[in-house]
This record gives sequence, structure tokens and C-alpha cells, in this order.
Amino acid sequence: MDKNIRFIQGNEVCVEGALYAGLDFFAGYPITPSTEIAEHLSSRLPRKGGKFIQMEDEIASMCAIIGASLTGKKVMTATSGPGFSLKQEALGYAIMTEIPCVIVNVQRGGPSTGLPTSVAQGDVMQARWGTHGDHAMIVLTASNHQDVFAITVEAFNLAETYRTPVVLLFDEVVGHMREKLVIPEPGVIPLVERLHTSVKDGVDYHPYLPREDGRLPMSDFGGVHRYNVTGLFHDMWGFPSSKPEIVQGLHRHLVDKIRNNVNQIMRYKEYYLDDAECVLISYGSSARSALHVVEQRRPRGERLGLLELQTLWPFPYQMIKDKCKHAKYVLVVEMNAGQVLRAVKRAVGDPERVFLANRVDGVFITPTDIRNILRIIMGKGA
Amino acid sequence: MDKNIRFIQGNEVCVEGALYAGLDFFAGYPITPSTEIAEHLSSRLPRKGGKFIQMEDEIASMCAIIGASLTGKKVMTATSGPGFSLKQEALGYAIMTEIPCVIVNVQRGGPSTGLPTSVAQGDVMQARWGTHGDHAMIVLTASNHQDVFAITVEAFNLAETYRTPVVLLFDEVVGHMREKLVIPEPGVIPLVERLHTSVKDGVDYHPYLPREDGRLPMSDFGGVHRYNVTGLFHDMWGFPSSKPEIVQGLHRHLVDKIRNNVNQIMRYKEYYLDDAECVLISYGSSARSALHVVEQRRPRGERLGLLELQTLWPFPYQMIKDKCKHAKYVLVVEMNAGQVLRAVKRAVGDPERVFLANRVDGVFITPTDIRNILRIIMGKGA
Amino acid sequence: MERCRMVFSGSGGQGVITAAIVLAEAAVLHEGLMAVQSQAYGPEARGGATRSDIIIADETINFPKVLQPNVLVCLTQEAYNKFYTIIRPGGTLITDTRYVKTQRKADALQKEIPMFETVMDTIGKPIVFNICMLGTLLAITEIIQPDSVMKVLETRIPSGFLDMNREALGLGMQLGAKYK
Amino acid sequence: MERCRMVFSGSGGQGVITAAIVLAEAAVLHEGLMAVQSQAYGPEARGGATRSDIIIADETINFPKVLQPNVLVCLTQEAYNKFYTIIRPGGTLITDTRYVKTQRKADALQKEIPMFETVMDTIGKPIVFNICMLGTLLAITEIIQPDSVMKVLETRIPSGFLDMNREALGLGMQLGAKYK
Amino acid sequence: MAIKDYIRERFFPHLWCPGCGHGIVMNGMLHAIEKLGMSRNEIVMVSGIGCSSRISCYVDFHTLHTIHGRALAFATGVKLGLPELNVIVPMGDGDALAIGGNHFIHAARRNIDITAIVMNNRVYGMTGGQFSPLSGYGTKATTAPYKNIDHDFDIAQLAMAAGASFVARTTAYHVKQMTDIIRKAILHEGFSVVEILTQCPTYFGRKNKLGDAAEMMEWFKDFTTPIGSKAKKENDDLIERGIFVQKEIPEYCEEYDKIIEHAMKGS
Amino acid sequence: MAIKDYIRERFFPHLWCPGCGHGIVMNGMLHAIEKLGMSRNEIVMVSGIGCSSRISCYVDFHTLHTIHGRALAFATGVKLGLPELNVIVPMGDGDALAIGGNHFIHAARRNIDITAIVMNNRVYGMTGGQFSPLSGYGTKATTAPYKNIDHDFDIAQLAMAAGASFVARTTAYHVKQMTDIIRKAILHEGFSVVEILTQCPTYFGRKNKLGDAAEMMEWFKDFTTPIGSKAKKENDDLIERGIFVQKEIPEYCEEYDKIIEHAMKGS
Amino acid sequence: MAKPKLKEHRINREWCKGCGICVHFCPKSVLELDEMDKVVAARPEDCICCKLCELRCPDLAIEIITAEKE
Amino acid sequence: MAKPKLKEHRINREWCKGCGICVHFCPKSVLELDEMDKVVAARPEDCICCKLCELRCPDLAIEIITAEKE
Ligand SMILES: Cc1ncc(C[n+]2csc(CCOP(=O)(O)OP(=O)(O)O)c2C)c(N)n1
Ligand SMILES: Cc1ncc(C[n+]2csc(CCOP(=O)(O)OP(=O)(O)O)c2C)c(N)n1
Ligand code: SF4
Ligand code: SF4
Ligand code: SF4
Ligand code: SF4
Ligand code: SF4
Ligand code: SF4
Ligand SMILES: [Mg+2]
Ligand SMILES: [Mg+2]
Repeated sequence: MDKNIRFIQGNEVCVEGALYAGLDFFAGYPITPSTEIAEHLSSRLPRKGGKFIQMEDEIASMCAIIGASLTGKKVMTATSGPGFSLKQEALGYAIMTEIPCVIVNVQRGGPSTGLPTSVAQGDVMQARWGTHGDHAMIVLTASNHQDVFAITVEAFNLAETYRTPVVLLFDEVVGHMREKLVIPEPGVIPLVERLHTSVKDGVDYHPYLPREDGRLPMSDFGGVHRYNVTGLFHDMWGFPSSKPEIVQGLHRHLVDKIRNNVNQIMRYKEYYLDDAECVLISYGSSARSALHVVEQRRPRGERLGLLELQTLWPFPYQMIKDKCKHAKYVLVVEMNAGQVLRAVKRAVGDPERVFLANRVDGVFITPTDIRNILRIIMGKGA
Repeated sequence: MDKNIRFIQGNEVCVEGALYAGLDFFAGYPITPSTEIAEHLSSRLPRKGGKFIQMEDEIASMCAIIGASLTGKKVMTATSGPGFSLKQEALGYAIMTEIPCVIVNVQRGGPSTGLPTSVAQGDVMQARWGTHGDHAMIVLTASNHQDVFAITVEAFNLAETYRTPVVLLFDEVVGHMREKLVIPEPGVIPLVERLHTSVKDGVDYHPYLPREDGRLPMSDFGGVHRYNVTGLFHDMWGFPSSKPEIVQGLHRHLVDKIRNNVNQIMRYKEYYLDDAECVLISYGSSARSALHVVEQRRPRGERLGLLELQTLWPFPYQMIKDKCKHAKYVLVVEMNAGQVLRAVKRAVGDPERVFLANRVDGVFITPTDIRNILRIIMGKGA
Repeated sequence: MERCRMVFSGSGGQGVITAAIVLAEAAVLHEGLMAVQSQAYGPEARGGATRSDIIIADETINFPKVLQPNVLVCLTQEAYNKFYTIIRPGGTLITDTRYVKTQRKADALQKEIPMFETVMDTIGKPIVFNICMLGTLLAITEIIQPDSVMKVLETRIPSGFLDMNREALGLGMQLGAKYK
Repeated sequence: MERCRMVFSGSGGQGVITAAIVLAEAAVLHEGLMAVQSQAYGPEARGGATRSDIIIADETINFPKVLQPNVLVCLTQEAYNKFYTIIRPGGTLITDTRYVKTQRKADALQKEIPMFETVMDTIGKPIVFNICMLGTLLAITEIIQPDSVMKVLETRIPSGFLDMNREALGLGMQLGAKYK
Repeated sequence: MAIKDYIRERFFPHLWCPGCGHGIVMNGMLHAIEKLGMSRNEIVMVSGIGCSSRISCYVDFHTLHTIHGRALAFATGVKLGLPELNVIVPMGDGDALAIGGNHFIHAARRNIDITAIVMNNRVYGMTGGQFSPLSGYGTKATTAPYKNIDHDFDIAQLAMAAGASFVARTTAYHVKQMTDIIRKAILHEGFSVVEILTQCPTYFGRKNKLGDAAEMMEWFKDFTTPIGSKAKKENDDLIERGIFVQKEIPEYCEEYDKIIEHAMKGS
Repeated sequence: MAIKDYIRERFFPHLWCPGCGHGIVMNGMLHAIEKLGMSRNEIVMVSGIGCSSRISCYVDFHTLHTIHGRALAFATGVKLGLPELNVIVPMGDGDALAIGGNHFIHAARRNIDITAIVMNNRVYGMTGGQFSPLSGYGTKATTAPYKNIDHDFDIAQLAMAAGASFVARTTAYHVKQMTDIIRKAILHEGFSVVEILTQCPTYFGRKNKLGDAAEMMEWFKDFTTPIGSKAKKENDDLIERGIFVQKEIPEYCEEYDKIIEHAMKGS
Repeated sequence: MAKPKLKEHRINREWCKGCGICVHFCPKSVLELDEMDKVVAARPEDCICCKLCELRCPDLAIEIITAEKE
Repeated sequence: MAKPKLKEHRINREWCKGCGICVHFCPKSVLELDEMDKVVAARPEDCICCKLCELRCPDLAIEIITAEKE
């Protein structure tokens, strides 16, 4: 037996991925269906000298990881729906102050307390727009354990690269089911480490002045560079400013550093797209049902393909447009009222050929649900 | 001097509108630039026997108004950006439990603490999508005091009609500037009062069973009907249920009661649209600059028109499509990175003719800013 | 191998979820197979009938839930009442004689097996009921080797209890062989 | 009437914002005119130069800010330094001689008026400096009647202070007449 | 009315685990209400989220099952909205003092006439056994696999320091005292806090090897003592039971009524 | 180092109003740090939002100006992330005890080695003079035009009840005591709370007709007294100044280090 | 007050979860769990009608019905 | 410790906001506000170098510079 093979829950896979990526610090507050992430980390982190803290609520958890990130740690918190709503103010702070951190939201049925133990994917738009004020977001997801592992590592890498919070948007099915995971040897997935400034002691360090390549080197609290961090609009030293040109510059920077790098941030998988007459677009656990349908129908000569999104935001409009160019039908498969559907419609240009197979009743979407819609749109009768 | 004429700040106008609509109960926590609403109400409400309470934070304020609404009161809270982010979880609870309430967000520059005293309109998407889980929202705005008054009354009316929270999305300029307001005599603007059930004592009352006309009569706490209110998915008595058909039914109901009534909820104003070659679309204070440009340019023969949105959500896609049918150009004027722009693009169908005049630096958008963009898109050179 | 879809059901304390995990883990770690296990959460699961789905196959499993199990195990009457209708036509329905009174309705091979009774008579500890059930199941379905299950148990159970579990597994195998 | 765009500037304690509100309110309530008043908020406003914008017109005012005032009042050096460049060419720039030393640069009618001094000499209370300024302004611009201002003050000020305010307003009117 | 008339029988048997102390608290609360002879329509029960909070579905009052930690904020709205209602807020220790700690101290500070009943099982039951701010140093939990290093609150001390005018503690073992204290708490005009130690055999009991429900209740018997008892003086580890404070200070809704009176005169 | 070396001179004169007590607190804090001879790089100052919180922009440490009410949660992350740093958290009364009350009691409960300095001016200064949980019954504020009916917290009592191991109170008048107490609080290993009564002449003073800054400071002189003084016994309305508690109990970061040690052995 | 006389241990077997609390704390050992883990009054004659079982049952599953003795 | 001898009242007029705190509390009435509402040492000779003005200034605008007396 290969000691790197594990048979574990998706939430634990996320823990393994985070540890692989170098997670040092976790703060959280329990909530179904994300709690196992905290539980595993409470035991795993101290074993590697890392810190786990259970805070008094989700807001405090979000704040604590931001604080810890400034000491040079790789940090994460995990929650689901209601807790994610509570984190929105502090999430905006991390965006504004450009502090790398990873926020896991294992979605459940909503709104409100909703269906705490059922599957849903209703927080896609919230993950993008939940905090106040203009901003950009990186939101990732995955559908199976090997990908959950890889995308979790990716989340840390992107957080460091762009100095930004990254949201991992999983769902109850992915979080709770157990399946095989092969943990890669260290080094197999490259890691992006904290970029520290090379500015020497005594020389003016600008925490908010991007380098040529767009990256902003950091200096850990306790080091030789003392600077200010604030959620107010601020200048390149981090001090508050309301000068219009500084405000506009920072606003632009925050949005553009993500938007202009959509191709670098974009992760997706494709199955049988080359000749697909009907492109299914899905993500998270519902992509499993979609893939099931595709693989089952291909042998019968039905030209189905699947585009599985792993980067939900920034939304890869151009890529989707390209992939769907030759498709007669595009079918978005998701467990909400059509949140990715609206972005896909915008992407493909002619919304008439875009359809939705969804489920919003807390029940996992089945291949039959998808086939029923396919039958209708492909004109084979209801 | 007409005693109904007032010269006051927009925030105070909102207070007058709310009192006209029958506001009984306000809970809040101070935050710039919305604080004047709380300040005025702390003095005005007790004078009419109403209640004002300053809670420990914005979350508690949101919760308190929901609780008070269940006792039959017309309720409101007011905040801005950071506080609005904090209210998202409890806002979702009001959506799920269908409790009428009004939430004012006097926007400021964001994200995060941003620019507390500057103008911005960056919370449009958040107002729609800020809480977790699928849901629908009613979000209203206005650009001048007479409209702020009327739309505030409308907010209460819609909250009662659809048993839902309604967001009033104002901005710093509207909130802080002073201009004339003529307070209508009582009865001039019709009020929608709480619809109480006619079910008698001892007969089974269903707090969550819509009538024929779609409305859900309520019964105040303390009355003869004892029922349950929960943020979990629930049946028609208000008791938790995870039965797929009940979940789906409630989910549908929550979304459809708003979406299917977009024409009833839609409020807008139009200026010179009949023959407009270029339609400006704007809302809130930026619509004032837009109107300035339109009125200034019309006499010179430029066929400009303005569509001023007062209902931002549900977004009036069809109306906008119709109004823009004959326009060569559509110019969205707003103070964010283009949040309404994206909805307008979706509405008009051919996004190529839609342009943006915006400002994101905390400075109020000027007629010159708009004219500069007009010059470019109308091909008169940069 | 053919894809095998199973549902284990019973009440909270009976260890059906543990049994499901052990089985699936054994398939993955020690037989090179693919497996997916999931289970019902939520307040219903606390009081009433617990359920765990297992799919074992030699190729990628996409859809992770079991709608119609080939093999359905019901260890309480409530579980039986709730789930017996979902059995795949021609599938195998295993119930425990102590806890379940079946109604002859399902189009399936119905095997009513005195697993609990046997465990109590021979070992006397209800705690290994679930492992005995696993043994029975392995004997009937032959889906994986009992050894693989033991290897998993070795990593999960204090060594003092291993013998008892081995015995229960064996007991189940014998029972299963009889009802095959 | 022609649309009049004004900016009053000074330091926090001088009451320039109150003066702006009183003027605009008087125009709206007592002269049937339209007016919009706004002011700078924020930490800058606390320490440094306060500013209030007023537009008065006989028709709807859409754009509520003043970019180039017809009338600019500066009651501190800091306010003058910060704002004197925005005066509309040909506009009127009113400064107080006690607080502001002007540089002859603006293309405007520059009126340096000893308002503070006059108030202190005659009434001796700095608190009505802003009302004197209003009187001066009214005399120079004739935009509304001083009576209208007094009517507003009557609703805002304890009756014991009304006479002092009336006196200050009159003082300003006299001063303004001189500098017209 | 009989106890059964105060419950919604169709939801029984309830969802709580066998032996869960929350059921005993519900039982005691109903007995207290029955003794007071209150009508179901004059009581509003507001709860948050947690095993304990589920109680609001089982009792036949006006019931408001809200969100985690915020019950007292909702309750404040209900009470101020209609001060003649009796507002009772059963809460879990996590609900009341982890996420909800701020609303707890502020409701106490305002002295608003609400009865908060903290069902302290020293664990997050609903989410599966994580430690709470009441678990105590050295205990074990699913998120404290080595041992818990968080100190615990003394709920009674905290409530008193925050300003609550009625503060008491009892346990699920001491049912007669419990009923009596709850009755007094409901009668009290002002913010009242009743902490009730309850057993969660499923998580706190199992993780900390405390035996079954009855054994956990034995512990309540053995390790608690009346306030100011001789036993306490001899063994400071004993937990005191009884009413710590019961005092008359201005109640929020009544004070507000005075504001209204004053304001109406003034205008 | 001189006081001036600890500040960011380019942001002076600061934004606070003339006579604002927050400046005196900053002054005293810098004197305390100077006495301790600490280097600027070993201090992290974490603040929330409020007039008081603006202090972090003026001092030349590692400074983290966060969001309203959450400074202690951020500070907890900083401290646990790098326990060798000295973490000081200046807070407004609203910041610390209105929106931030929960983080305040939980930081105290954990006894994490952070120094919280509550600049209590009994008002929300930044937003223009609304009452705070410290304003006190009967005071006036922009949101209490008739009079305030909210009772106030006793910060020291609350901090002690929540578990803080160092709790003290002083005023902007008593600058020598202030410097001394802050110094001790920073040295203390565990959560320390220093409440400092400061004047907001602009809002609290004006609304409550308390005169100018100096007159408000006279009030601090006249209406406070050392802990346990005879004057206090004679006049219970006097506010006590001094160190209420200073005790050694396990500190959170040190305890966590033991967990790590234990876990690493185990694995 | 008259001393109550036992009429009946009214047990709701559907609601009883067999936690054993009433059994454990009955001062007179009146109660037992049967083989289905439901409570039964094994020795009703010993019952002193203290009602502690009723008050302590988390499931409202046991009630002591008394007839007042004259 | 040697008794300090005053060298200078170092006043930063840019920073002084004229709040009058130092003036009010100076035990020897050394300080005054001038007509620009900035502090000045009107009677430096009376100064006892207690430094209370320095410690109480909210604006760090006044410093007592001493030369140690032997
Ligand atoms: C905002 C939010 N955070 C977290 C949760 C998850 N959650 C539900 S109940 C609970 C704690 C329950 O503990 P307690 O309040 O002590 O009640 P008990 O279940 O122990 O009776 C938690 C963390 C939630 N529902 N909402
Ligand atoms: C979430 C949030 N709510 C409200 C505010 C508005 N706000 C800023 S500071 C403040 C209170 C300030 O009072 P205090 O903490 O006592 O500090 P002071 O200004 O009196 O020093 C408030 C309510 C905010 N910035 N963020
Ligand atoms: S988990 Fe604990 S608290 Fe929850 S019902 Fe079970 S015993 Fe009670
Ligand atoms: S408003 Fe009050 S607290 Fe704020 S700076 Fe001015 S005096 Fe200080
Ligand atoms: S009433 Fe008392 S004696 Fe009788 S069964 Fe119940 S507990 Fe035992
Ligand atoms: S206490 Fe109640 S639930 Fe428990 S055994 Fe007795 S009757 Fe049954
Ligand atoms: S040092 Fe003392 S005596 Fe000298 S000026 Fe300052 S306060 Fe007055
Ligand atoms: S205390 Fe400071 S700011 Fe105030 S008058 Fe004296 S030197 Fe000036
Ligand atoms: Mg609990
Ligand atoms: Mg304050």
C-alpha cells in the first residue's frame, strides 16, 4: 500500500492540500458542512508547529488570519453560508489591504440557515459580490478529491502571487464524500512562497508600490520595515489618502490585478469538447453528474462534451466563448437558480442557445435530471 | 410660507418619508454617511410614540428590526458600506422568513473602510447578491429629495406587499445635500398597511401559505395565532422541513414573488427619451449630472435622453431593452466600475453600443466627465 | 469488475457508517479499486434511519450517490421501511432477523440473516455487529478480500480489540456463506 | 434670476456652514426659489478649511456642486489659499481683512472687507461673525431679502439672541453697501 | 393548563439525543410557566441556532427560531416592539457566549426585561462536539484533540458585571430549584440570566469520559453547592447554585416609555 | 530613544480636535514605551476605527489600522502568529465595547498577551457624538436628545469578569499614573486592560455642558480617587483609579507552545 | 396539602428514549428499562409520588397520575 | 537625582492647537496663550520643570528642555 494514498473526506483533502501548500495558521468557527476542516487542522497544525485557533465567531476568525498573515504566515479559514456572510466586511479589508489569505466556503442550502446539511451551490454570486464597494475576487472550486487537493494548493499560490484573498467554494457533496486521494510528493506541485521585499533596513520600503511584474513584495511585521496597513484608501506607504488620483489608482490596481490576469488565474478541465455539439458547463460536485452523462452518452454517439470550471471568478468569458463557438447547445449544470448561467449567457453572446439543468431542493443533481433537460433542448420531446 | 416645505438633508428626507409611511421602530448603529437618519429618528420617533434604539452593532440592529416587525411594527434600519456587509446574514434571514423591513444603505467609497465621507455607488451588486444562497431582492434608489421621499414611502409599501426586506440604496451626495422638499399631505401617497390574516382564533392559520393574489397575510406576535418563524427551509406553518418538494416550493416562491412582479416593482423616470439618439442611463446622485448634461445639450439639438432608474433590483431588463430600442448609443453614468453597466449590456442585447461614464475616485461625477465620454463615443474626437 | 452500488442503513449507534467507510477504504487502499462513500447528515440522521452509500468499481466513479443499490443492507425496521423500495431489481437485500420484519415485496434476493443474534451468541458484544455484517456481505458479494478489511481495521482499532473484530468478520463470512 | 453659485469657506468654528444653510433655506422657504446646499465632510474638514457650496436659482438645480463659484467667500487664509483659484472669471471674491491677506491674482471683483473687525468693534461677539458676513453678501449680491434670513433665524436661534443677530445682519448690510 | 398543552405534540419525540439535558430544561421551563399560569399567547420564545435552540419548535408559544448567536438582538426588537409580551430566550452556551457574547452583555447592560436561559452543556452540540467558551481548560473536544487551553467564562460573573439585574445558576439535576428559579426569572422585571448546567452525553460526556446522562447528572449533584454554603468555603472548586443577584434597577422599556411621554409633551 | 523618534512627524499636527484627550493618551503611551526602552520594531500597534484608532497612523511601529470593533481579533492573529512581538491595541469605548464587546471579553478570557488601552471618552467621537455604551444613564448625545436611558458598563468589572489578568483605570489628567500603568500593562504577560478616561470636548463635553478640555480634566481630578481610598468609602459615586487586578495565569501563546510540543512528540 | 396517592405511571413509549435518567434517580427504585429500552414501572407499589421522574425526563415521556388522598 | 534646571520651553507652534490644557494646569502659571492662540512661556523664570505641561499636551507641542544641575 502506497502511504500517499488516502481514502478521506473532501474536507480533509482540503486540509491536506493546505498543509502541502504550507499552511501555518488557521482560525475558524465551526459550521456544517465545513467543520471537519477545523477539526482536522486542530490536530494536524500543531504537529508541524503551526497554529490552530477557534475564535469566538466567523468575523474574528477572518480578522485573525489577516493579522497572522502579516507576520508572514500562510493562513486559512473555513466556513459555510451564514459564516461566509459574516466574513464579508473583513474580507473586504483583506482585499483593500492586499493581504494573502484563503477562505473556504463549503456551501450548503440557503438563504439563511436554509438546509445546513444539504448540497447547494448558491453562493457563487455572493463570493464575487458579497462585500461592499468595487473590487475583484478570485474564486476557485473543484469536483473531485485529486482536484480539490490541487486547487487548494493553487489557492495559496494565487493568494501569494496577487496578494489577495482567494475563496475556495466547495459544496457539501465534495466536502463530505470520501474517495481516493494520492498525495503528491513534496515539490511535485510548485508552491508560490511569500515574496519578501529585498529593500534593506533604512531604505524606504513601499508596501503598496507594485514591482515591474505587478507583484507587491511584503515585509513581515516584526521586521525592519515599519509601515501602515489600513482599510482606508491609502498611498504607497499604506497611509490614508483621499487624493482623487491616489484613490483612483488604488481602485484600478485592485480590480486590474485580477481582471488583467484572467488567463493566468483561469483553471478548467475539458472533456470531449473537440467535436461537441452540446457543451455542458459545470463545476463542483454537479460536474460529476454532468461528466457521468457525457461519458455514458458518448458511446451512443451523442456528441456531448463537458467544460468543468475550476476558476469561477474572474469569470473566463473569452475562454468559454471560444470553447462554445461550435456548440449548438450549451447546458449549464448547477445547483442554484442559474448563477453561472447568467455569466455563461453573457460569455457566449447569443443567450438563446444556453440552457440550464439545475436543482434547488437540497437533493444532489442526478444524471437523469440532466438527461431530462437534454431531451427537451435537443428536441426529443419532453 | 407653506409649513410642508422643508429645506433639509437627504438623510432627513428619508426620515420624513419613513415617518409618512408609518415607521414605528428604528434600530441602528451610527456610521458615516448615514448617521443623520438615526439622529433625526432618535428625536422624531418618540414624539409619535414610536421607538428608536441604538444597538451594539449593525448585526444587532438588523435583528432587532426583524423582531419588532413581527410585533406588527413598520421597521427600518440605516447604515452604509461596512455596516451593510455586516447585516448580510440577518438580511438573508428576513428574506427567508419573509418579514417586511426597510434597510437604508447610504453608500460611501469602498471596499472596506474606503472613503467614509466621499460619494460612490459601489454597492449595487452587493445589494443584490450580498447574502448567501439564492434569493431575490428589491433595491430602490433616487436622485433628489422629492423622489427620496416618495421612494422611501414606496420601500415600505413594497416591503408590506411582498413581505420582504427592501433596500434603499442612497449615496453620500443625496444623503448629505440640502434641497427643497414638499411633504405631501397625508393620504396623497397611498400607503400599504400590514396585511393581517382574517383567520379566526382556533382556526388553523398558515403564515407561509400565499393567498390567491400571492400575498401572505401576517399575524402579530402576541395575537391569537401562534406559529413558528425559522431561517431553515420550512413548511406553510413555519416549521422546519427538508422535504425536497417543500424546499423547492419555498425557493421558487421567494424568487418568483419578486421576479414575476418586476413590472409592479419597477420605478423609473424618463426625460426626452422619445427621440433620443443617445440614451443616458443613470440613478442616484449621478443621474443629476446626467440630467444636467441632457438639459444643457437638448437646446443645442443634441438628441440626448435620460432614463433614471429608481428600481435597481429586480433589474428592469425588458423596460430598458424597450427604451433603448431606437438608441444608437446607450451611456451608463454611475460612480463605480460599471455595476449597472453589466446589467444594461445584458438588457440591450448588443453590448457594443453600450458605454460607461464613471468615476471611482471619490469625486462627484461632473457634467464635464459625461460630456467627455459623449464626445468620444459620438465620434467627435477625444 | 462490475460496478457495485451499495447502501448500508440502520440506526445511529449500529456503526453502519463505519462499516461503509472501512469497506470502501479497504477497496481503495488494498485492492487498487476506486470507491466513493457518502452518508446522510442532518437532524434526520440523528434520530431516525442513518444511511451510507458506497460505490466500488475499477474505474473512475463520477456520480457519487446510489439511487438504486445492487446491495441494500437494512439493520433496523425503520431503515427497512424507508429504503427497501430503492433496491435495484434483481439486487440483494440483506436484513437482520432480530431487528427487521420484511414484507415480501421487493424484486430482489432477500436475505434475512441472524447477524445480531449470532454475534451476541458467540461474542456477546453488540459493538462488533457491524463488522459481522461486513463479513456476511463479503461472503455474499465477494467484492473484496476479508484480509483487506482487516488491514484497515488494524489502522483504526486499538490492538486489544482486533481479535474480537477478526472473529466477528469471520463469523459474518461463515453466515454469509450459508446464505449465499 | 440668474443662477447664483456660491462657495463659503473658512475654519470649523466660524459658522460658515450654518450661514450657507440659513441663506439657502431662506431662499427656498421665503422667496420661493430653488436652492441646493452641500458641504465637505471628512477628516480634512475637521482640521483644515471647511467649505460649503450653495446654488440658488429660480428653476430646478440638477448638478448640486459648485465648481466655479460666482461668489466665493473666504474667512481664513487657509481657505483663501485653497480655494481662490476656483472663482469664476468675473465673479466676486469676498475676504475678511482680519484673517486673509489676498494676492492680487484672481480675475474677479475682490472685496476685502473688515467684517470681523466691525463685528467685534460694534457687537463684541465673534459668534455672529457669520451672520454679519451674510449681511455683507446680501448687500453685495442682492440675491434675497435680509428679512427672509431673519425669518429663518427666528426658527433656529433662541429668542434672546435674535436681536444680536439682527444687528449683525444689519451691520453686514451696511458694510456690504459700502463695498458694493 | 397542563404541561402537554404548552407543547406541540406533533413534533415529539423530539430530536435531542437520549438523555440530553436540554429536554430537562424544557421540562422545567414548562413547569415554571405552568405554575405562573401564563397563557400561551402572552409568551414569545426567541432562540438562536444549536441543539438547545431547537426548543422553540417544540413549545406552543409565539416562536422565533433565528440565527446563531443573535437571539437576544431579535428578542430586544420583539420586547421593545410590544413590551407587554413575556420574552424568553433559551440559548446554548456557544450561542449565548461565543458568537452571541456581545448581545448578551449588551442586553444585560440595558436591563431589558427578557429572560435568558443559558443551557450550558460546555460544548457545541449541534455541530458535533467542538469546544465552547464554557468547556474549560483541560477538557477535550473535536477541536481540542490534545487538550483545551481556552479558559472558560463564569457566566454569572459576566452577566453581573455587564449589568444583569437577576442572575442565577442551577443544573439539570436540580429540577425543583430549576423550576423555581425560572419562575422567578420570568417574574423579574429586568434582564434575567439563568445558567443551567446540562449534560450532552453524546459529545461532551463521551469526549471527556464522563459516563452516561445519569452519571453526568450525578456530577452536577456532587460538584455544586448552594451559594455561600459551608461546603464552598471548604472546597473552592465547587460550583455555586442559586440566585446571585436580584435587584430593581430601571428597566429599558419602561424607561423608553418615559422618553416617549417626555417627547410627546415637548412636541 | 526620544519620544519624537517614536512618532511619524510628517503626519503632525494630528487630526484630533484641540484639547482631545486621545492625544494625551498617545503622549503617555509613548512615554511608557520610552521608559521601557523598547525598539520600534518589536511593537505592533493594532487599532480599529474611531478618533482614538487613528493613533496608529501617528506612531512609528508596525501599525495595523483595521475595521471598527475588530482590532483585538486582528491582534490575536498577529500575536499568535509571532508571539515575540509586543502587541498594543488602543481602542475607543465604542470600538472596544459596543461593536467590539465580544472580541474584548474573549481576548480577556483567553488571556492572550495583548495590551488593550481603552480610550474612554464616553461617546462616538468619529461619527459625531452619538452615545456609547459608556456614556451613562442621563447623559445627552446626538442620538439621545431627551436623555440617555442606556446604563453603562463598568469596563474594569467586565474585563475582570471575563478573565483579564491585568485590569487598571486612570484618566487623561493623571498622566504620571497613566504612564506608569501603561508601562506595567505592557510588561504584564497576559491580557491587560487599561481604561483611560479621556475628554472629547467637541461632542461629549459640548452636549453635556462640561466646559472645555481643561474643565473636563478637572472633573477627572475631582471625581476619581485611588482604589480603596477613604474618599471612596465616603462617596461611592467616585470613580476608582489604579490597578484592580494583576495576576499570573496561563498565557494563551505559551499554552499553545505546550500543545505544539506535545503534538510534535505524539506524531 | 393532602398527600397524593398514585393512580398511574403514564408512560409514553413512543417518546421514551430509554436514557435511564428516571430509573437512575428514582429514590425508591420503582422504574426499570425493559428489553426494548423503554421505561416501565416495575414496582409501582413503592412509588412515593415524588414526581422527580416526571420532572427529570428529558422527553416528557413519564407522568405520575395521582388521586388526592383525603 | 540632580534637580533639573530649565534651559528652554521648546514649543512647536505648528502643532500647538491652543487648547489651553498646559496653561490651565501649570502649577506655576508659567504659560499663556498668545493672540494667535498658541502657547508661550510668559514667566519661564517661575518654571519648576515638573514637565506636566509636556506630559499633558495632546499635541506633543511643548517640551521642557533642562540642563541637569550639578
Ligand atoms: C453564523 C453561524 N455560525 C456557525 C453556525 C454553526 N453552529 C450551529 S449551532 C452552533 C453551536 C451550538 O452550540 P451551543 O450554542 O452551545 O448549542 P448546543 O448545540 O450545544 O445546545 C454552531 C457553531 C451557524 N449556524 N451559524
Ligand atoms: C462596521 C462599522 N460600523 C460603524 C462604523 C462607524 N464608526 C466609525 S468610528 C465609530 C465609533 C467611534 O467611537 P469610539 O470607538 O468610542 O471612538 P472615538 O471616536 O470616540 O475615539 C463608528 C460608529 C464603522 N466605521 N464601521
Ligand atoms: S448532541 Fe448533545 S446537546 Fe445535542 S441533542 Fe445530543 S446530547 Fe443534546
Ligand atoms: S471628536 Fe472628540 S474624540 Fe474625536 S478628535 Fe475631536 S475631541 Fe477627540
Ligand atoms: S414519582 Fe418518584 S418514586 Fe415514583 S417513580 Fe417517579 S421518581 Fe420514583
Ligand atoms: S427519563 Fe424519560 S426518556 Fe429517559 S428512560 Fe425515563 S421515561 Fe424514558
Ligand atoms: S514644566 Fe511644570 S512649571 Fe514648567 S511650564 Fe511646564 S507645567 Fe509649568
Ligand atoms: S497643551 Fe499643547 S496644544 Fe494645548 S495649548 Fe498647551 S502646547 Fe498648545
Ligand atoms: Mg452547547
Ligand atoms: Mg469614544
